[in-house]
Amino acid sequence: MSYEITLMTTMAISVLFALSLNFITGFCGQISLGHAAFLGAGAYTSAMLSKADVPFLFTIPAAAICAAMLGAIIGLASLRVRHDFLAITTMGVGFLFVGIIRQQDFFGGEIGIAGIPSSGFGKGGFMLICIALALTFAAFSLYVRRSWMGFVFKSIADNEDVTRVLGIDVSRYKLIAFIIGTGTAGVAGALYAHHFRFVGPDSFGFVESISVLAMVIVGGIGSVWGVIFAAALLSVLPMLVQFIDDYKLLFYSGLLFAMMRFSPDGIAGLCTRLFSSIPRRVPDNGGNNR
Amino acid sequence: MTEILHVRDVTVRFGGVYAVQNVDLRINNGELIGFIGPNGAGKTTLMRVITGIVQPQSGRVFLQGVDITDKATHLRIRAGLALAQQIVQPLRALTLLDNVAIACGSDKTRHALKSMWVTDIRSERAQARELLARVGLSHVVDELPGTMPLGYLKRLEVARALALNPRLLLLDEPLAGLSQKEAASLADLIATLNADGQTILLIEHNLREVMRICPTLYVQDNGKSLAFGKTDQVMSDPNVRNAYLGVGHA
Amino acid sequence: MKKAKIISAVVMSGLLSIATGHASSIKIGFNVPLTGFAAADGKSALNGAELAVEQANAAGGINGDSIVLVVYDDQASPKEAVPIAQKLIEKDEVVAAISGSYSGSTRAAAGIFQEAGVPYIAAYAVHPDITRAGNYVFRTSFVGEVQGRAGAKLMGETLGAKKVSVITLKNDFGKSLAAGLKQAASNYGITIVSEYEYGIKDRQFGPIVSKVKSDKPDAIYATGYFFTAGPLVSQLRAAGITVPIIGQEGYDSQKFIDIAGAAAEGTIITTSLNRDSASIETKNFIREFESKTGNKADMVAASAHTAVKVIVAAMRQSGSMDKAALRNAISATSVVAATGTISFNALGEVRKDVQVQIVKDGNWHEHSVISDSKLLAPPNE
Amino acid sequence: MLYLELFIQGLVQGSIYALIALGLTLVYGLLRILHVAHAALFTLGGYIGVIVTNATGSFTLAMVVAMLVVGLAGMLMYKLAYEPLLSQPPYVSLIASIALFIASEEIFRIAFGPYGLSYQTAPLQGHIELFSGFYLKYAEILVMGLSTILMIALAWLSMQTRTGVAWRATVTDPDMARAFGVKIQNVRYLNFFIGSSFAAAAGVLVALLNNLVEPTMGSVASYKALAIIVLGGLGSIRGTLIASLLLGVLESFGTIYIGHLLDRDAIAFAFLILVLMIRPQGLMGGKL
Repeated sequence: MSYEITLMTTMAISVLFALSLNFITGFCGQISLGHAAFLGAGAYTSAMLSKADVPFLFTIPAAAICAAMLGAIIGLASLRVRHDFLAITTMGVGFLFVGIIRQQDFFGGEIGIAGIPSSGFGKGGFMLICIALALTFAAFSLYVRRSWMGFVFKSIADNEDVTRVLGIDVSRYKLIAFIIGTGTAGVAGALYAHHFRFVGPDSFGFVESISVLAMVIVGGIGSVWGVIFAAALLSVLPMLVQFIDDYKLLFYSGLLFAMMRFSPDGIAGLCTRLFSSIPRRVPDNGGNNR
Repeated sequence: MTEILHVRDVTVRFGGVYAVQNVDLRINNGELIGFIGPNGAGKTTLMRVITGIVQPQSGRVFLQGVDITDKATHLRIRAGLALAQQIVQPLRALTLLDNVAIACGSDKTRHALKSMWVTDIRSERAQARELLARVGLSHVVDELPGTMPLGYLKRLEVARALALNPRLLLLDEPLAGLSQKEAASLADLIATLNADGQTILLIEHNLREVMRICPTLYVQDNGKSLAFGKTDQVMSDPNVRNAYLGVGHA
Repeated sequence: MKKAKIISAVVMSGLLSIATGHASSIKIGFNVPLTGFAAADGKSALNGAELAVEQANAAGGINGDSIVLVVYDDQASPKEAVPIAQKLIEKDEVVAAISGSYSGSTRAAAGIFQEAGVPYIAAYAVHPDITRAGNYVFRTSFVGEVQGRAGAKLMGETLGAKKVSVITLKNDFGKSLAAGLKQAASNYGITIVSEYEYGIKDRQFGPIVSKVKSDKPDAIYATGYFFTAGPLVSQLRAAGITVPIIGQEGYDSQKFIDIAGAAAEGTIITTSLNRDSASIETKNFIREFESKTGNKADMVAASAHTAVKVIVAAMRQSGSMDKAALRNAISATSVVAATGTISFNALGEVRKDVQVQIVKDGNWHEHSVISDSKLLAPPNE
Repeated sequence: MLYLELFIQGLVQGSIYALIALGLTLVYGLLRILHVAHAALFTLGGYIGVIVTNATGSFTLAMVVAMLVVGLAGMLMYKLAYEPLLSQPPYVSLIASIALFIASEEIFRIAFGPYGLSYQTAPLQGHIELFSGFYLKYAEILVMGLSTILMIALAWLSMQTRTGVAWRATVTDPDMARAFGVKIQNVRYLNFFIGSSFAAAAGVLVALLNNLVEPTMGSVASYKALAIIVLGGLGSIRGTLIASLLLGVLESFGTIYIGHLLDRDAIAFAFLILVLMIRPQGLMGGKL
């Protein structure tokens, strides 16, 4: 069972993390290529507090606040740039985060922080906490989607300038999306730290940021259910396809490419087309039947 | 007659070139003013100064007596401006109805955090339905903009601007790109809106329609005010004729 | 899923064909980077481990039972290593496991093996925290600091260098080596005149080379792996720098010499494998490895081979597959392997000599051996 | 003296950046795609360079073959991967491009092995002493020389030939160009061919500097080149060249003097973010 618990926990954390990016990128349309930095901010906060004997549950809000504060700063800066400039700026933030963490002995430098105390809830208990938090945020996401805030997000994602001309304070909304999204990534980070019991700079780099963006886009940008499914699947896919060994990453990237090529609106779009009455060529999504 | 908009001595330079130079413009409540001028006259620039996309080097803009020169675009909108843009920009992921409904909900979107706690959209949709009916789009409210012809989208722009309940409606070339028939019918709509009490500043190239519906004209050329007054008087002004015919105008 | 596991699991000894959870096979887990940036080392380590398993099975296995290596690719990433460790323990029910991977993933996995009470040996990961996970975790190679101290002795005493420039690879490997060097430098009359850092992806060192040249050191202590050290050494030499360059086990690959070409000549490293060893064990390993793979033997292969050998010896010793007994047997082990005579201290760190190798005529050769039990004492807690 | 050396080293690195980033800018200028997989073409160039040199002994031939083959590969990539995605939102092609890049790293690893390849006898490894104590490797001279030549050739092509005029017209205003009878499709192919072959040249040169090509050699190029074209102002060729050289020199000095605070990547991105905060449209941004 233990192995399944580990997988489920990994899935739940990935789902939470992916949903946090979905809030920014999917809902509000702000592409981020550096989201792992906020996962890292949360993870480091939680790890360091835990090592200072702060109980695990208290480190979660602390991680959220720390990541959200960083997110607010980055969000303010990001208001100045748009579209592809924003994408590359956020990518830069990711590199900067890792670059700074790497050089500071305070954060454990290159070596990272090991020996993070366990959550104290046992493996099963910890898994339940992760799942509960992921589901809570999923429910929150679904709710926000229906609220006026979600309505405005949709409008901003669609066309920022038009939204502004409709009398809406676009910057404020974007900032809120950033703060909620990065704060949630911080929570995911706290869980990450207590799951792997080890954090290091390489865990929060560009590759991680790209993976989470891939989860959001493969799921179907903005679609909560799609993102949940994709994050759960992609986070454990490397485990599930161990048997193809040498071709694992090739398979993974090939799947990603095929998804973009044949169903750019992700799994969510694929499902919509599958279940809509219009018959249409349905691309194969790699046959991930388990 | 209360003054709605006052553009006072506004100058905009891009690099060394004057786009708008010492321009004055006043609009009173209930007016429909046609804003014309040849290409490069600085019409769009002035419009952008009013909406706050371009900051003037000198001069002020007042809306209902309040200086809005330093305010952000969205605050000007909330102060009573609305804009229908030259290039139609519908929100493509939203139905026509929701395109208008989001503008109707400006009370609900004023405070970002509070907007999270509100989900009810029925009254805004009802209002949006009325507005779309008013511009003649009641039969396509649930369609996505992507499938609509240009004429419909132009009307959508107008409906969306109206949804903001503006004191002053800015229309930037709403007739451009439309067939003669479509243009005439949209022009009729604009005239009707004005007759219902809506103050409108209409930038337009289509002189025929402008002259038909606008009692007052404002003409700009090379960034300078050229004429302002009753339509027939302005059109008989030799300076204006020169500017349009392009003869001997320096 | 089940089927997948079976296919994945089997890397088999010589003539024996697929064995799946059969009673007469003994499973040893092996996490190793086969894809991603560390794939080159991973492949070599896997070859070394496979060779050791083949040899052990050819010699009768464990009381007639054959040994199976259960291999998973961890991409040298802690994120992959955690579920892999769980899988090895829970699904594959391995008796013991080996890390053929880098420090990050080894460290993440070590805690899990410790909690499950499964003996775990890090073949060549250098991070000091690995063995601190607990008494079930061992290491058959040097902690970074120990090797760094050996480098200090090599430069100060053997080469007589006074002024040393340090070029540090910015990861746990390079950092811990540099830390060890700095601890011991003053004992050997060495002044560190400058230190520069570079990232694992860097291959162009122009600025560092120019600056080192202007520092005029007596020797250069440059940490790195063969794929960074190859370009670095060739660029240092191309800039006209002629002083000795001291590397470590990360250089230890024929590939280093291929990359640096003529510039590699004279490069000296501290490592675990002595190519000119008189030890039969080491000679055999080098010969059989080369005939099996067609590649030249290197440190990671020798270390993985050694780790397997230690576990096999302990299994034979304890005679049972009881994990606690196996742990005790490993802890008390004293076995001659390709990287020397292996025995562990209380923390599970290896005690052995440091081999110093030099590039001569396009091959690694013996330079000297550092055996200073005080200097090389691994951490005890 | 040291400063001069650091400066020259910066220029060498900057020239490499320029060759890589140029293709990216061309693609971005025309198609608004962040072409991450461009770095895979750079790697492919490196592999072809080493393989052909080792097989034939001619480095020049290797360079030519690499540029041609990779140029064609770039066109193929456009045809198969990007063209079908042009109507999609930009992030779709971005993710597709990243996927292509990862896949190609894996293909290189599987095809050529994880260890990478080296020249059997690496050409141009000697060095000359320009003046006392100042060495320059032949390979480094070649890097700067060839980049300059290629840039000049490109400038000539775009300014002095009919093709070039059509090309520039298309980048400025595709609809207008189409109206004047320019075959947009051909311009796109040309774009990918030139951009990719420049990346191949960079790959061959980097292989020469390091005497090593490895599956992951494109990983730095994949994101650093993006930073450069954004720094230059997205789509501005002049901006890209300036940004490349600037970043090369900045990294060169940064590695030595602020390396203990920030690593090389972080230096580059800190600079990028700083510039974007002051000029959100990049150094030469705004228009093409």
